[in-house]
Amino acid sequence: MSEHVSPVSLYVTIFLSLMVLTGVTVYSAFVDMGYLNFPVAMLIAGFKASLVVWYFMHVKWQSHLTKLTLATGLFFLAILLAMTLIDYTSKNFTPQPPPTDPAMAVQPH
Amino acid sequence: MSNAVAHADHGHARADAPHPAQQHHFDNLAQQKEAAVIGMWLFLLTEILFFGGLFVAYMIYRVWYFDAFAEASRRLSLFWGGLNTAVLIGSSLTMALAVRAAQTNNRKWTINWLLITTILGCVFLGVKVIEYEDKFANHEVPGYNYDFSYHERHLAVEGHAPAAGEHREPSLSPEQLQQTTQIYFSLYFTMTGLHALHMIIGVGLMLVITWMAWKGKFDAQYYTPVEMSGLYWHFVDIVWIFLFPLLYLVNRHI
Amino acid sequence: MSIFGIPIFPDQASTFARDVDALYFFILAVCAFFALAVAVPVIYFGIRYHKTHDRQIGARIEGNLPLELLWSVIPTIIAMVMFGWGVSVFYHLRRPPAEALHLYAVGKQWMWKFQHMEGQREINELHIPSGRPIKITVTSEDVLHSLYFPAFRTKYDAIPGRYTELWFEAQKPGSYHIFCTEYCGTNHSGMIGTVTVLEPAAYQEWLQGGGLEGTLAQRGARLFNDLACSSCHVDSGRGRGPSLKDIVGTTVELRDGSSATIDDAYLRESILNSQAKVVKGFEPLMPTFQGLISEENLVALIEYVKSMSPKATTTAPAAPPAGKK
Amino acid sequence: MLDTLKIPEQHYLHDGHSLRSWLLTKDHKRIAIMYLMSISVMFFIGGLFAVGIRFELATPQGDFVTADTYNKFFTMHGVIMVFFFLIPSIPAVLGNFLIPPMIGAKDLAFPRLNLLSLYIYWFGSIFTIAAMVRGGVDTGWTFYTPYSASASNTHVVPTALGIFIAGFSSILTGLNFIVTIHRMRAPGMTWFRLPLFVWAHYATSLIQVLGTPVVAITIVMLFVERAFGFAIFDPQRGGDPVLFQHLFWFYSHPAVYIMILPAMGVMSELVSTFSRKRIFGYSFVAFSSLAIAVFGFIVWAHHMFVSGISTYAAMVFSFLSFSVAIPSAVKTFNWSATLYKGAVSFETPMLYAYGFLGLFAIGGLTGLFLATLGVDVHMHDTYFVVAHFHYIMVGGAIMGYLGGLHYWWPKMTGRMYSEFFSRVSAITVFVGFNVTFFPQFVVGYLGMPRRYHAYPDEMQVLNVMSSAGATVLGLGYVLPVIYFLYSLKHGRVAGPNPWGASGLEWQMQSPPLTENFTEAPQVIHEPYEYEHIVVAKEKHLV
Repeated sequence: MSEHVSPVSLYVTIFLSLMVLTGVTVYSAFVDMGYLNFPVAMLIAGFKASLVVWYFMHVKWQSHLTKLTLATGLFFLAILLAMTLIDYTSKNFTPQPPPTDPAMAVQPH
Repeated sequence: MSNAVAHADHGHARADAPHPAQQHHFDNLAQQKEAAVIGMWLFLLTEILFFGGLFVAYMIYRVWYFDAFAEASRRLSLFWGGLNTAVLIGSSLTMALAVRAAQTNNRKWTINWLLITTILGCVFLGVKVIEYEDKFANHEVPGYNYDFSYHERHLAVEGHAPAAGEHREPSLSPEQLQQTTQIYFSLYFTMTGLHALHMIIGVGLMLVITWMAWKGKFDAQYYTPVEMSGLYWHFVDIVWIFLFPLLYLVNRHI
Repeated sequence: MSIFGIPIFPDQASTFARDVDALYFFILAVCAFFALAVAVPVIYFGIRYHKTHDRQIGARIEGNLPLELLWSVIPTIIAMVMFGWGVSVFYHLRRPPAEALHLYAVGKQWMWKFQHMEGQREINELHIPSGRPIKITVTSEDVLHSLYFPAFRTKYDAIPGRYTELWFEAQKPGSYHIFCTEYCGTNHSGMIGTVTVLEPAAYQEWLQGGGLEGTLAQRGARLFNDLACSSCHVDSGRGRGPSLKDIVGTTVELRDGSSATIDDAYLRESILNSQAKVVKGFEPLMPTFQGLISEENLVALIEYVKSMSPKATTTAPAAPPAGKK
Repeated sequence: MLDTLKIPEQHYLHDGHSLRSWLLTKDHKRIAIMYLMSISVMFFIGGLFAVGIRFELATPQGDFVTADTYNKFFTMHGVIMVFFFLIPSIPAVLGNFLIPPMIGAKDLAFPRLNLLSLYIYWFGSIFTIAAMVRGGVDTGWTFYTPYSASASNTHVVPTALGIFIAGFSSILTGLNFIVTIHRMRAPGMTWFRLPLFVWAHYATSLIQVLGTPVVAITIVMLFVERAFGFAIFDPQRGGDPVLFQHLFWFYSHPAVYIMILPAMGVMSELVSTFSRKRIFGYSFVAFSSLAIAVFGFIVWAHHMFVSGISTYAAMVFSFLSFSVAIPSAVKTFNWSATLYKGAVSFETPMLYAYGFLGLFAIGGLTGLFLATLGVDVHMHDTYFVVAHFHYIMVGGAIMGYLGGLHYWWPKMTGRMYSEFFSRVSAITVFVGFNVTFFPQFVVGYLGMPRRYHAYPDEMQVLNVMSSAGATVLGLGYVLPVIYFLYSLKHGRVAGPNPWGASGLEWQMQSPPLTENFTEAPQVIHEPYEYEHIVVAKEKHLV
């Protein structure tokens, strides 16, 4: 059970680290790292999220089943994203402006 | 008629009278609490996949229309976005402290922290209203009168000289921007709108829990509702932690 | 093939119809075997081990690991055979041969508009020569449709805003069904037609009869002048727009430094929104024709530009995947 | 000794007769009974549309109803049958009633949430029925954009919101089952002493919890696009209709396993009880339920082989689709092997089990055609697909549901139905079903597309056969309503264990007490041990 009561100091440190990380995210958006920008932003956001989950939501001291539930959710989200990307990355297709409305078409005389 | 089941003798005597909040079909309060935690996490699992569907649509269109996304993302004010992130992380802290106060049977501070969390939630919603109002003013809401270039024309008319270095050659022509940035704003409004809706539900939940705390329903043994609404609140905060970089910081460095 | 006059098997009118049917019969045989492998023992056990008196209990059998592995591994192997054969037939279906006769099919709510290179335009009717591979580029103007030739065993969805290609080689002259198999509204079941496969000679004769508007490229040429493209795109290359002579299939340098191969997709994009990929050394002056030109006219213009580079084969090589951002 | 059996005085149906005691009940058994009633209503509404479709297709030209009405018929038939009958049927009725007693618990983990799930189901049904009455929707149950988002002028948004609401009822049921099975098992009830019915529902609940939110967000995106004019899937403004199909089928294929897995759970119980023998390969059958649940999530694009996905993606999904066929095959072989050296008796539930085994085998095998790329290009969206999924859903899920209903009816009501009429109805359903759907395989390979209300003349004979079979099937479904209601008053008293079955739920009296067991049961034996059970039922036919 999560009868575990964590000290206030732990919560405050987690809060401060989250604020610092937000600053880092914003700063890193202004540094041009080419295609690295997106993974870095996601890593920082993921780390912040895991801080909140681990300490604020007490998952650190809860049963394995709770940890398993969270892991399952993330796993199936990863399946949805990865397998949709399988199609979109291998599709040799860049978006085209769609065909026009024939009503406004120029008719050859 | 005995088969797979031999009727159990009364093992442990019922020494402690069951806590008033313990429901009849649970053996003890610990089992009930454990069930509630797993049930809540399963619900959060559905929320992860609920927002996940939107994130997948966002990822696909971001790969397809990266320039349009970068251009449109620059229209969002970084100040309000950053402030909102800070407000929400703060509310997460106060929520955690509220749960801690409930655990240590400190009714006064439970109520105080819960009220502060509610206020921070309302501040967040207020900032969202400000941002939405700005989008509506600039015709950036997708639909019939969506007009991406209205913002520039509007600035030029009022004679605002664009900030030095601010003006640079957008990589797409005005027609193309008009054509493809609607997707960005459709996703922006759907994602932040859904998040705001969850925030409103969260504020409502906070008020109910504060009222229950005020009625003294919680003590060191039974504070499950506070913890469950805490889990929900932290989840809504995590969604914003992902939304902020995805929507506001697409490509700020050019 | 039909029993008592009821057709129970579609006729094989295209070259790969036989391959598809061979695969179909293989899977049918495997399924019949497994259906019997389940049905016969189940019925036999039912009769043989019928309960005789009320207190009778079945034997104490927990399970049998080798048997379980047996009926997990064997179906997996058979499944892989089906998968491999299916993939080979699918690749054959989805890669049109280079020398195919090119057609356009535009799906519009409840009609199929076919567009021949020689200029004929047919609605819900299609005349094609037998014995030659035919490639149809399919697109739609409003909702999803799906061009389906049951006799040729092939089908592809028509998606607005995208080209999909389906091909077949008709063998037996005759007329066969055309269906729309992606639900598209009220008259979805009316969006049907007949494809008539003609002997090559009869097809040529049919062509002569129809072509009053001249070939698609000729119509494109007239459009080229009507829309004043010729004022900028001068063959000498000294006009405000780049020369369009012999450009199909070549790779050109663009203003922003990247390069692009000139193919159907590039031509189409440069017509509809011209500032997208402007060639190096030219100003982005060209007006966009988005909303000003219909699908058929767009296709006619592309054909005309392609006819100006006779060296390039009738179909430009498949465009390489566009550079990822 | 039998005639001394009489209905016990105290049981859950006598625990308060006021409407309030039913509408505000927290007892999982009463909620199950209310689900049974609502589901049967929805089943017959959906069935009416099926009759409309089959009458229309009896003639090549669509002259029974107009094209629009026919489009609304098959859409409402699909929507109501899938979302309001098949998905809730076995979990909400048999699962709700039986999972707590089967694992030795007094009730589900969250009884109030269970009642909320019922109310949400009612609210969603009323929403959809209102939309149907006001004009229905004609987009097909798949709601493909851009037709559903911009071209259809029917009630797309209300029906979509009705499904959105009903999705939450499904999530809550799944959530309740997972927590109950994890945390409320009786002492001694380890995972491998759980009946296979509970394993199947555990796997189903996993899919319900993991899949339903994705269709919920897809409906929200369709809603914002259609109601507010956003541009998420609109090709005119750069959106991609194929993305809608990806997100829709990510849920809708696992939803097919939500429908069939509980029926497989019922099958394991029926085959074991009526051959008086342990299930052959218990752990293989249990783990194949989980395998189906997990593999079900990685195969969805076999619905989209011809809708413009890349050749590479088509190959990957075709390969993975075969991985899902293997666990179903393993289950079918294990059921057949269970009959070996058993003591097989052919009461009505066993007739349904035999029907399930035959029809599900055909349904599963025809799925192999559609997973194979080369053949699917020809068969996609033809009547071959319609026949395939009806063999799985009607031949599998509904036969399983009816088999389960006939098997646990004595436990739910304490009375037996007429054995003769129930066998007649089982055989009528089996025969009617085959005459309806087998010709559709043939007309499907001929190339008759789905959702056509007018078709070429040469396909008429096969369609008339199918329409004829449909009337026989319809009759077969009406019979159970009659003899079930008749049995409530005049049925023979069943006693606690009429079939001599081995589950924990057969230790309770029937109909059971509100708190199921007088004392907490202690489980010390394997799940399907018949060596200890004294058969109290005397064999005679009414």
